[in-house]
Amino acid sequence: MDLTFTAEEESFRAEAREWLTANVPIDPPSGDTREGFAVLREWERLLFDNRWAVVSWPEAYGGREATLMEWLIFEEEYYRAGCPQRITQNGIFLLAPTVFEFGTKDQQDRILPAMASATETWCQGWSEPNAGSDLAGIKSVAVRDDAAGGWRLTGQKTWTTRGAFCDRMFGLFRTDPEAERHRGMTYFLVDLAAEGCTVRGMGRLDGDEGFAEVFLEDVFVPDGDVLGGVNEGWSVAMATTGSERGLTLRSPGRFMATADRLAELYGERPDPRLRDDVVQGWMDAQAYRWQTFWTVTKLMQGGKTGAESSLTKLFWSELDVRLHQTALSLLGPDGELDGAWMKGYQFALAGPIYAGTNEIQRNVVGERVLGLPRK
Amino acid sequence: MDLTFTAEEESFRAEAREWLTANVPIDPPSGDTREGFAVLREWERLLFDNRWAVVSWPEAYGGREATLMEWLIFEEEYYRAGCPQRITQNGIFLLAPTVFEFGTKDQQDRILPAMASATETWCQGWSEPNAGSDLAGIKSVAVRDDAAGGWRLTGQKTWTTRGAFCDRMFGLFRTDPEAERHRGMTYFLVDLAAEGCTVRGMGRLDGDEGFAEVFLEDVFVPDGDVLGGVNEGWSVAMATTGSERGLTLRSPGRFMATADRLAELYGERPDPRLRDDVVQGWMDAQAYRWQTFWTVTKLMQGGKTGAESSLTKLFWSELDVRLHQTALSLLGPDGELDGAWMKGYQFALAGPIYAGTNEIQRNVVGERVLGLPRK
Amino acid sequence: MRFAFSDEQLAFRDAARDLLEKECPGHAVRAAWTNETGRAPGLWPKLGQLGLFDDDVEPTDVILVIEETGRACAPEPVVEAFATGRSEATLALAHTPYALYADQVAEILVESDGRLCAGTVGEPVASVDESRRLFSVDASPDPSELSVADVGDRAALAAAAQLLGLADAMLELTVPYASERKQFGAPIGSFQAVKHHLADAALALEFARPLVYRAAWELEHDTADAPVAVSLAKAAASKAGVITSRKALQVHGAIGYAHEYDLHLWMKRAWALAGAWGDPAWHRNRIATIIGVS
Amino acid sequence: MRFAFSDEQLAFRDAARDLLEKECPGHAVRAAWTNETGRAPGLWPKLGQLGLFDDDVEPTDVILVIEETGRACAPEPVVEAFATGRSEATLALAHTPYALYADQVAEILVESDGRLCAGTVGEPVASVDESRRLFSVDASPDPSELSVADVGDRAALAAAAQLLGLADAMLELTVPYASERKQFGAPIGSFQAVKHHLADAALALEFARPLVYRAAWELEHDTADAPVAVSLAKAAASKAGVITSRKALQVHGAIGYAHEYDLHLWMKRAWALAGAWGDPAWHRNRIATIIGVS
Repeated sequence: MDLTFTAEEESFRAEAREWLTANVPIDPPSGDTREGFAVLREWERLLFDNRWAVVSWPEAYGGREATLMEWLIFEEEYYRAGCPQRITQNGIFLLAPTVFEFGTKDQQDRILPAMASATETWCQGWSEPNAGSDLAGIKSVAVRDDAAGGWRLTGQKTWTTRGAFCDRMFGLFRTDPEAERHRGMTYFLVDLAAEGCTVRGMGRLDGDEGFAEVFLEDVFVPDGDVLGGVNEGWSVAMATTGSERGLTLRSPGRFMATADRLAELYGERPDPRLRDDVVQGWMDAQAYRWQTFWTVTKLMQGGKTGAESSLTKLFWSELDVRLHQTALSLLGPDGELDGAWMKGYQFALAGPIYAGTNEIQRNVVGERVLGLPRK
Repeated sequence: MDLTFTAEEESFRAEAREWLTANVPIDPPSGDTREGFAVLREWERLLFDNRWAVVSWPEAYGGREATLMEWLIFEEEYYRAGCPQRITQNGIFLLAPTVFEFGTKDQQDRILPAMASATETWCQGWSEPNAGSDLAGIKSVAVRDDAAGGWRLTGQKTWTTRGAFCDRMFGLFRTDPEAERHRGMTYFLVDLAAEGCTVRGMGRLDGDEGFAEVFLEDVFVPDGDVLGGVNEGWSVAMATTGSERGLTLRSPGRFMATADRLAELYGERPDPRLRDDVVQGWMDAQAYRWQTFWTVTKLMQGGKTGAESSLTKLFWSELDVRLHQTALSLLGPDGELDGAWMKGYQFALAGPIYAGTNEIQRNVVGERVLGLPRK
Repeated sequence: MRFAFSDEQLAFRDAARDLLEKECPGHAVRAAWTNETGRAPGLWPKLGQLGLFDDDVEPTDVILVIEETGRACAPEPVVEAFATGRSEATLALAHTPYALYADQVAEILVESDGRLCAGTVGEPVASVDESRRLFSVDASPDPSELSVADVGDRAALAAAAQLLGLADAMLELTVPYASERKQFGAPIGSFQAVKHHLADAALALEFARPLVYRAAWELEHDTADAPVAVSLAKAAASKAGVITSRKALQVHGAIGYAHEYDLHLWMKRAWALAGAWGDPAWHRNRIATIIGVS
Repeated sequence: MRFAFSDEQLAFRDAARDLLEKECPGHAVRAAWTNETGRAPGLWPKLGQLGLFDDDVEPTDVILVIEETGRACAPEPVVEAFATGRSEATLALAHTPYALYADQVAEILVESDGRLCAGTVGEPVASVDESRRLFSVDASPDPSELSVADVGDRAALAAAAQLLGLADAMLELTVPYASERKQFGAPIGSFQAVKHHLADAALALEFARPLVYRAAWELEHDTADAPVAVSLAKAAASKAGVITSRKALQVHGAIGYAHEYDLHLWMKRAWALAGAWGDPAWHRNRIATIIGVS
């Protein structure tokens, strides 16, 4: 056990801190509006040009081949500097791990650099009107078009975050009409500008147009944009949910920064009745940090993380709600004002819902971590 | 709406307060030990002799024909004065309502005065090794003995509170071997001294011998000790669970007294970090008080309470745990000592388990108060 | 002790519910988010005709009607009118410093140095509930005959009643949704975790409701218990409103997040009212002081 | 940053677990409730032979072994020995004023005016955990060379490690019970509410564990972060112990209440250790002071 950072890690942190502090955008907009998205696309481009967009990726695709530990350090510095949300998030954290694992060399070359530089932005097309928590309820279909060398996609995707601004969508479609539930689906990469594809932006409760419905009618997708094997979409996609629930989507740095801002707020508006909550928030962010270092060491030593990622998702999503609730309590009558903490609270409340509801996550912990009977 | 107490109610309260304050036992023992039980039997006798044992019962059976509101007032005064637990509780609160509703005149005359005066003490024989939350899993049987004019009971009851000290037990036994689940059971009144009946006392985690297992082998019960119709035991018993969950088992007075003692403890060992919890406990006890007045007014006006009683049980059982947890936190390093608050905490922790676990109660609220689908 | 409403009081509530269902449906609340006034045009005089502001109505007469305005999420200055006894006034207190609809009313009352004074409208401030048009206000030296303590208690009581209605409405929106929405081949409301979420909301509401009605009676009779009763009511109703918001949103999942779905209108009103007129910490603190836990 | 134990450290833990399974089964813990000493006869020297008190063992070497003594609910002065570095000593501090087994040990160390002094045994006091034979103690004027801060942090760390083991053992008792016990025709562990109860316990434990191991390392290297690290560890482990006790008891139902069933032995030890050596409020307060939230 050695809990000091290595010289490489320290110098990586110093370099990241210096660059991020010098370049952090002042008052960045929300990326969940059309205008904000465009501004943040520029920011992503700047990150990419300086090889900070995807630090853990191969150099060939714009990364620095950083270790997982260095990636965590980058995340700490990113949020510590007050940098904005990553509009490339669903690409680089959800799709990219699947492309690295299942993509052909040609797909990797086409997709990854364009994704990292935000030249092509990606949204996730999984949920459908009748398939939310239960993704096996997906009904959208893809029909073989041998003549054209590809597939014709028809159906509807919904709750597609930033779908109205993104260029492409990854999603699951049924390719075997006989198969049921988790079988017979294929993982497709769809051009949202393709003929037959209609995207309708939808307002979210925080006022941003952050959702979209995507209607597909006979949308052609060439064979080269099938990821992994035909009818193997479910197992291909599961690699991505692992990442989503695990440490890539929401690393500790984000919550450490929120906890620090909460402590600052307490300094400005102290209320002894809320001190315990403020301190407990800071303590929980630390707990998440050290649990992550513990997990990442295991991964770097060749171990695996499986259902334990459900514990991580439960922890950060519920911590985020508590941190924001405490801030709003500190704000008292100013809590209802449409400020940063209220915006953050509304976003935090989505945490226990997206990426697998916390009810499902607790089932997973009960069944797959503890071994309780399914039925 | 008139939230003042009537002159009758006020004078009832004054009389109760005067008598209870003058007669409250000093340092009463736990009734869940053999010696303590004997002492508290004397206390019950004293209550009965002064017509305070069962204030809401008819005068003929030792009561005062008090209204429900007066009964609540009595309970407030009883716990305010610091009077001990009622060892007659399972009789007067759980069995008696069933006897009033389903018993013959002869049964009422035989059972009720002896119960009220603690001449005959009653325990509840429902749970079995495989029937806890799921009472329909009861396996103990009663076989017809026409010649003797009664039934022969065989089986095992368990977790029988104070069973080792009580004289009699009420419980459900299967009388129709063909019927399943809730059908074919009959409500019996069993003499624990009868031949074939063996009672084994068991220690509880709080150190008292408060549990018993009751083994029955061919125990004869005459027809006169069948309560309600043969094979109708389930619906007869459900009247009792209604009472148990509802306001009779744990009225607000008990928790108001605990909240007051907690506030006193705070005065002795103040800790500003725990002030909110202390005050919230007092507030919740008040909430229970007023919710009870609200419900009781409805009942006195001829209304009914049904599944709402599950809300009541959830509220008081979880309030009791919080009150004791707060006290133990205030006590700090003295919390682990074997004192009154620690004893009370251990008892409070049973609240969410007995009389229908709180998981079952939340199901009932979801399904029968809110109307959510069962399956 | 007879803790129940009279038939007349219940009939008054029913009339208000009928009126509000007709005059203040969900789309009227939604329209108030973007229209000029933040209000439901025509509704305020109709509530007046119903008798909401009559001189002789007592708190126990109108408390259920105020609850109905919460159930309907009515975008109107109900709390302020009940607090001041004036249908064309708004109010700002130390713990609630922004005045609702201060750009539209005849009279602004502002707490200043512990006294209630006339005030003038300042700058708009944006609430998360966009129908709540709030303004900073400046106090003049002209004192009002109303006392801060009285209007504060009346405002807290009215907000508590609205919170009951808001919470009830959110439950009534969520239960049918959970009963119809299917996942994994079953209505999500049949899953135990969903049942327990909504049971927790029902629990908070069940034990807040009598406290609010009791506080109305205590205020009406100006009893010594009135301040504690109001604080019990507002703290419990605020908690019920916030818990129900949280559970309703969680059970709805993504659709609860859609701007075009009504839940968030109710939820944001509940958040706002839970914090205004003394949040739970404020009222808990007042109770602590009165009962002597300190 | 390499946050993992060495193979030697894991082997030391395995050896301790084997020893404790043999020498300290449930009935030995139960026997300690009623025997003369409150301890498991013969166990203490065997833990010594294992190397638990060797001069050259560092916190990260023994932290897993201490966790195992918690898992076994070993009725021995492990916390006191680790805190003082002396296998025949006991300890009382301002926040933990009663000394365990003070009737039996060679040396009693007592905090007095912020300094650690020799002490003498006073009256017995009864713990809810009847194997914990506690005594009031009186301080003499003889100062010890040990510092209150050092032994306090070491005691808190050891208690935290034991709490992890206790919580884990309670989960390991509860999961099989919930998987086998049937009600309503299904194992109770298949009901979502039961799964979620135990998931909450697992969650608390998962996030407490790394904090305890990290605190061992920080203490070992005497870093500036050590006090915060210890307080994070003790607060989180105390919470995990208490939550797991509560969930385990609730899932067991009545049988968890039976004195002859082992759960309560573990539960009461967890309650005691959660409150001793600084309860969560004490450690939260220390962190607040150090990080400057005040």
